[in-house]
Amino acid sequence: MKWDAPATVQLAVEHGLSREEYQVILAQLGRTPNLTELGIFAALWSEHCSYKSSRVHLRRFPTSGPHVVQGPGENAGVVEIGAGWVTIFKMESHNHPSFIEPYQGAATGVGGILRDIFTMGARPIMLLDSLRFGALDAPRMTYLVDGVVRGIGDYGNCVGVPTVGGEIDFHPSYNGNILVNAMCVGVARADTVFYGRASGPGNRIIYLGSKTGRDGIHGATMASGVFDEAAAEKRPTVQVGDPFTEKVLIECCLELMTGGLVVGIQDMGAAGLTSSTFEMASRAGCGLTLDLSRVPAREKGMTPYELMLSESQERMVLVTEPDKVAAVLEVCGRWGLDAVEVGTVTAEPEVVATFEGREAFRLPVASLVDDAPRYERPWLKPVAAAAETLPNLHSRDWGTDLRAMLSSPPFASARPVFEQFDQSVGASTVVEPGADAALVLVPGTSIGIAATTDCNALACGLDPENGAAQAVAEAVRNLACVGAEPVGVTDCLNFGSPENPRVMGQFVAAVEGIAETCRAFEVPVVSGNVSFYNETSGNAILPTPTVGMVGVVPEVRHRPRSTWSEGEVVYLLGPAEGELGGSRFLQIVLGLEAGPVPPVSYESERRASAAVRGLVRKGLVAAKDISDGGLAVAAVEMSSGGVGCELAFPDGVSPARALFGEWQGAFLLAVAAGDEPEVVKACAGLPLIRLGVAGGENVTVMVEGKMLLDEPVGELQRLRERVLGWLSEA
Amino acid sequence: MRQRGRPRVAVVIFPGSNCDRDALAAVEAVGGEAVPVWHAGHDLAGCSAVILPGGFSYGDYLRAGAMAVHSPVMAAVRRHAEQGKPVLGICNGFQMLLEMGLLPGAMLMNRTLRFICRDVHLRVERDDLPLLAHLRRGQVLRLPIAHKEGNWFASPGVVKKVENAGAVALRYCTPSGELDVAANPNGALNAIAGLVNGAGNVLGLMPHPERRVRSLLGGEDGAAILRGVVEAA
Amino acid sequence: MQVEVRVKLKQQVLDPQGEAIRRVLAGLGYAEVKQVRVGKLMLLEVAGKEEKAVRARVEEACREVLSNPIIEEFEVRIP
Amino acid sequence: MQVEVRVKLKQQVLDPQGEAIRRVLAGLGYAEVKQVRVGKLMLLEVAGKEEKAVRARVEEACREVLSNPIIEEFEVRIP
Ligand SMILES: Nc1ncnc2c1ncn2[C@@H]1O[C@H](COP(=O)(O)OP(=O)(O)O)[C@@H](O)[C@H]1O
Ligand SMILES: [Mg+2]
Repeated sequence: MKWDAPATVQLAVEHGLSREEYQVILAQLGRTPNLTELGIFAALWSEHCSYKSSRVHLRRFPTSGPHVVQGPGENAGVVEIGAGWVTIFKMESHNHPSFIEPYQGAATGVGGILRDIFTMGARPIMLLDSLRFGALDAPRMTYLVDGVVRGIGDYGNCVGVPTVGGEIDFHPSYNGNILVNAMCVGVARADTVFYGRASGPGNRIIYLGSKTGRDGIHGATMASGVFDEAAAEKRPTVQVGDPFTEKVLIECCLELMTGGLVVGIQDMGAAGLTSSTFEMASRAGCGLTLDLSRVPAREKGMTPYELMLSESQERMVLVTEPDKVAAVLEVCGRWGLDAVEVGTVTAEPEVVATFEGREAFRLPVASLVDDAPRYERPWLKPVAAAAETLPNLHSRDWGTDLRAMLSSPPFASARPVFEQFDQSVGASTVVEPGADAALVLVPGTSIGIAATTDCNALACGLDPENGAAQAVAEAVRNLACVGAEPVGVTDCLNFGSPENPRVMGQFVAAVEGIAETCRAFEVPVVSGNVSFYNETSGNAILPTPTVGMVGVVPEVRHRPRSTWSEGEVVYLLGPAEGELGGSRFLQIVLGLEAGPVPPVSYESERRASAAVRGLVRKGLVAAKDISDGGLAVAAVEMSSGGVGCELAFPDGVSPARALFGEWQGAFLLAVAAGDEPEVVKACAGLPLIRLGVAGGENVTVMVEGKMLLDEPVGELQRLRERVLGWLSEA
Repeated sequence: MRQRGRPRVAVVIFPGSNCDRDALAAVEAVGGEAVPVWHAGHDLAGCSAVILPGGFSYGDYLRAGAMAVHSPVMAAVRRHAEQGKPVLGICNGFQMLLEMGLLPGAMLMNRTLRFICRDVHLRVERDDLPLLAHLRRGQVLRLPIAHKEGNWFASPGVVKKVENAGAVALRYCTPSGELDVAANPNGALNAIAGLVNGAGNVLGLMPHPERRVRSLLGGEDGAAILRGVVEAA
Repeated sequence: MQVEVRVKLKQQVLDPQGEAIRRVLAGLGYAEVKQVRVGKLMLLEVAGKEEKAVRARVEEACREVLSNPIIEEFEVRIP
Repeated sequence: MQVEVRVKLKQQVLDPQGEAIRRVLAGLGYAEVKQVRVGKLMLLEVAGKEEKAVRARVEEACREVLSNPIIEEFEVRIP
C-alpha cells in the first residue's frame, strides 16, 4: 500500500486507533488523511505517546517544589542540588521489546533512557534497572533473564556509565510479560540545561546520528496494544542498539551544547522522527518544515511513512541558528557522526513535510499533541486484601524458615547480575550495588548523588494504594542508609490493560498512594513513564508501580557501610515487632499472599530516616533498612562481610513478627562501642532497642533465653548466592 | 631530561574511550599534568609519558583495541615506546598494546564469556622498574576489573619467554597472595593481569588503578601505579 | 562429519559492528569496501554417516539454539 | 563483488565459546555434536572487477586489521 494512499477506518483500526478517534481526526483535518498522516496520528495518539488513559490521574502527583527546575513534560525532570548543579533523571520501561528479544530489548531500553538525560545537557552518571521476571522454570525464563542482564550490561558498559543499582524480583504473574525498567541519573550546571523546543522561526533542523532503517515501525502502537500471539505476527524489524554510536553521540551533543550551538534538542524515541518533531514544535508553539528526502536512510526506497515512523536507535533532532549550521556539522564530522540539515522552524504551528519535491503531509501541531484524546476510563476501587487466619506460629523451626526464604528467587543475591555491569567507570562510585542505595559523586566535587528503585509488587497486588505508598517510604529509607536526603522521584507505572476497570482501579489507587506519600515527605515527582497492557491472554501482571528516588549528600566525608564488623553494637531503630500482612514470610514460607498491607506512618518514618541520615553522614553507623524478609533477612545482609551476630529480642515478642515482620519503617544500626552515646542521643524520642553485638561465625537470635536462630553465616550467604549463580557461568 | 613543573602525561582519547576522564583526573591527583590527546593527531603534545585509557574504543567491535591501534596518533605512541619512554595501557589500552605488538600475547574472551566487574587481588611481581617504583614485590593490591576480554593467551613458547624474561608485573591472586584458579577471574594463562616489555618502559594491565586513588572511592592502591608513571615521565 | 553453520543477521537488521569495521577500513584507504556484514561461523564435528540425517539434526539445532530467528538467518553446509 | 572473509581461532587456541555451545547442545540431546569451534564470517561488498586484485587487497586488510595472527587464521573466499 502506497504511503500517500487515502486512509480508511479499517486502516485506522489496524493502526490501533478506535473508530471514534478516527472520526475526530477527520473532523479536525476536515479531510481524509493519507496513510502517512494516519500513521503519525496513530503513533502520537497511542497510549505510549499520549498518556490518554493516565494523564487525568497523573495530575495528582506533587510536581513542584522550591528546587524543581523542570517537572514532568520534558524529556526528564530537573532538580537543583546546590553549588550551581542540577540533577536530571527519569525512568522508562522497555517491557514488550525485551520479552520478544531480551538482549536487544534491554539494551535499547538503556540507550533510550540515556538519550532522555543527555538530550537535556546532562552528563549521565548512573544507571539503575528494575527487573521483574516470572517463575524461573517458566518457558524461556532463564533465557530472558540472561538476555536482559547481558543486554543491560553490554550497552551501559560500552557507553561508560556505571550501572549502580536496581531491583530484580520474580513472580508467576510475569511469566508472559517481563518488566525491564531502566533509570538514568545525570548532572549538569544549572545554566546549561537544554529543552526539546523547536523555537525561533528561521532556525534550522538538524538530523544527527545513525541512519534511518525500517526498525521498530509500529513500536509505539505495539507498546500500546495487548501483547498476544497476534502481536508477534505484525512484529516489526527488531531495533538493534549501537552503544558505540551512543557514546559518541553523548560526547558530541555535550560539546555542541557547551559550544553554544544548540537552541533545542531531543532524541528520537518511540515514534522516532514523528514524536521528536511534533513535540518540539508543540513545546515551542511553532511549526516546522521537513525535507524527508534528506533524511539519511539505511535502506533503499524508504517512504515518508517509514521515515517518519522508524524507531532506529541513536538518533537526535537538533535545532540551531542558521549561521551556526556549519559549526554544528563540523563538530559532528569530527565525531564521525552523520549530520544533515533536514528542515526549518516556522511560525505557522504546523508540520509540513516534502518528499522528492512534493508535499508528503501537512498537519497542525495542536491536533496531534495538545488535542490528543484523554480518557476517564471506568475504574473499580480495589478491595485491599484482608488478614487471613494464620496457622499456629509458635515453636517453629525458624532456621528452616529463614533458609527457605533465602533459597527463594525473591531473596537471591543480585551479585551474579550486577557483577556483569561496570559499577565504577567514571571513578566516582562511593557505594556500589549491594547496599540499600547507590552513591556517586558529582564529578570533580564532593557532592554525593544517591539513587534507588523500589517496588514491592506483592504488596501492591494485595493493596495497590498502601503498597505503592510503602514503595516510596522504602526508597526514602534506602537513601537514608547512605546519608542522602530525597530531592525528587521518577516512576515507571507498569500495569495491565487500562480498558479493564479492575486494572484501571489498581492504577488509580497506586497513583494516589505515591502522590500522598510524596506529598507527606515533600518529595516532588519530576518525571516518569506509564506502561499499560502488560498482560498476556487476559492475565495481567501484578500492579508494579516502580519508584525511582534520587537524593543528595551535600558533602560526602565518609563511605557509608552496609555490613557490620566484629564487635560493633547492634541496635534496632523501630518497634520490636513488624507486621506479617503482605510479608514475604507469608508468601514464601506459608504460601499465603494475604494482607493487610499497613499504611505508611509518615511522622515516625520521617524522624527515623532523618536520624539515620545524620548518623551515616558522620560515619557513626552501618545502616540497613528492614524491608522484604524483615529483621532476620536484614541481619543476614549485614553479615555478608562474613561477620555473624548475637542478638536478643525483648521479652514477650512474637518470634514470627520480630524475625520476619515488615512495614515498620525500621532500621538495623551497627555502632562502634565508643560511639553508642552519640547514636542514642541522635535517636532520642524514637524507639531504639539494643539487640546485641556483631561477631562470630553464626547469625544467632534469642528471646527469653530461647535460641530462635543459630545459623552459620557462610551457609546463609551461599544459599542466597546459589539462586542466580548460573548467571555468572559460561 | 625532566622539564621544570609537573610532568606532562598524555591521555589518548579514542572514539569510545570511556575511562579517559578518570585517567586524566587520577594523573592530576598524583601530581602530574594530565594532557588530553585526540586520537586523530600525530604527536603527543610534548608529553613525556603516555596513558592509553580503558573503555570500548570503536565499541570493541571486531576485537578489543584492534581498530584503535590504526589511529594516526599511534605512530607517535610507538615511537615514544621505542625511545624507552613510559607508556601505560589500562584495560582497553592494554589490549591495544597487545594488538600493536608492544607487549606479547593476545586477549581471549573471559572464561565465563561474560563481562566481569569486581574487585580482584593482584600480586606484585616486579618492583625494580621506575614505573613500578611505588610497589613492593610480593605486595597484594586490591583493584577493580571491568572487562569481557581479559583472558590473556600466548603460545607455550611465548609464555615461557615471558616468564623467563620476568615480563609479568601483576598476577591475579588470593587476598593473601597465593595463586589459585578461583582467584583468576578470567582464565588468563599463569594468572597474568599485567605485563611489562623487555626495556621495562611499557606497562599494560587489565585492572583499573585510575579508579582507586582515593579512600572515599574504595582505596588508594591505584595511586601507587599512577605515581610511578608520573614520576617516570 | 564436518558441518559448517553460517549465521547471519537478516538483511534489514542493523549491523553496528559491520558498519564500524567499514568506516575503519575506509579510513585505512580501503575505500573500495562498500559494505561489511558480520556473522558467525560455527564448525561442528558431528558423529554420523548419513548426510541427510545429520543435516536435518543440525538444522533443528540451529532453530532451537544456534540462531536467533528474530534477527538472524542460518545456513547449514556440509563440505 | 561479494567477498567472504572467514576468521577462525587457531586449532591450538582453546575456544570457550564453542565449548559452551557444545555443552548446551549436549544438554538438549545433541550428543552427536562432538566439537564446536566458533569463528567470524565477514561478508564484504567490494568495488572492483578484477578478482585477483580484489582478493589481494582483502587479504592485505585481513593481515592489517581483520584478524590477529597470534590467535586467529583467516581465509578469503570469492564465491
Ligand atoms: N537488576 C539490578 N541491577 C543492579 N543492581 C541490582 C539489581 N537488583 C538488585 N541490585 C542491587 O542489589 C542490592 C539489593 O537489592 P534489594 O534487595 O532490592 O535492595 P533493597 O531491598 O534495599 O531495595 C541493591 O544494592 C540493589 O541496587
Ligand atoms: Mg533496603
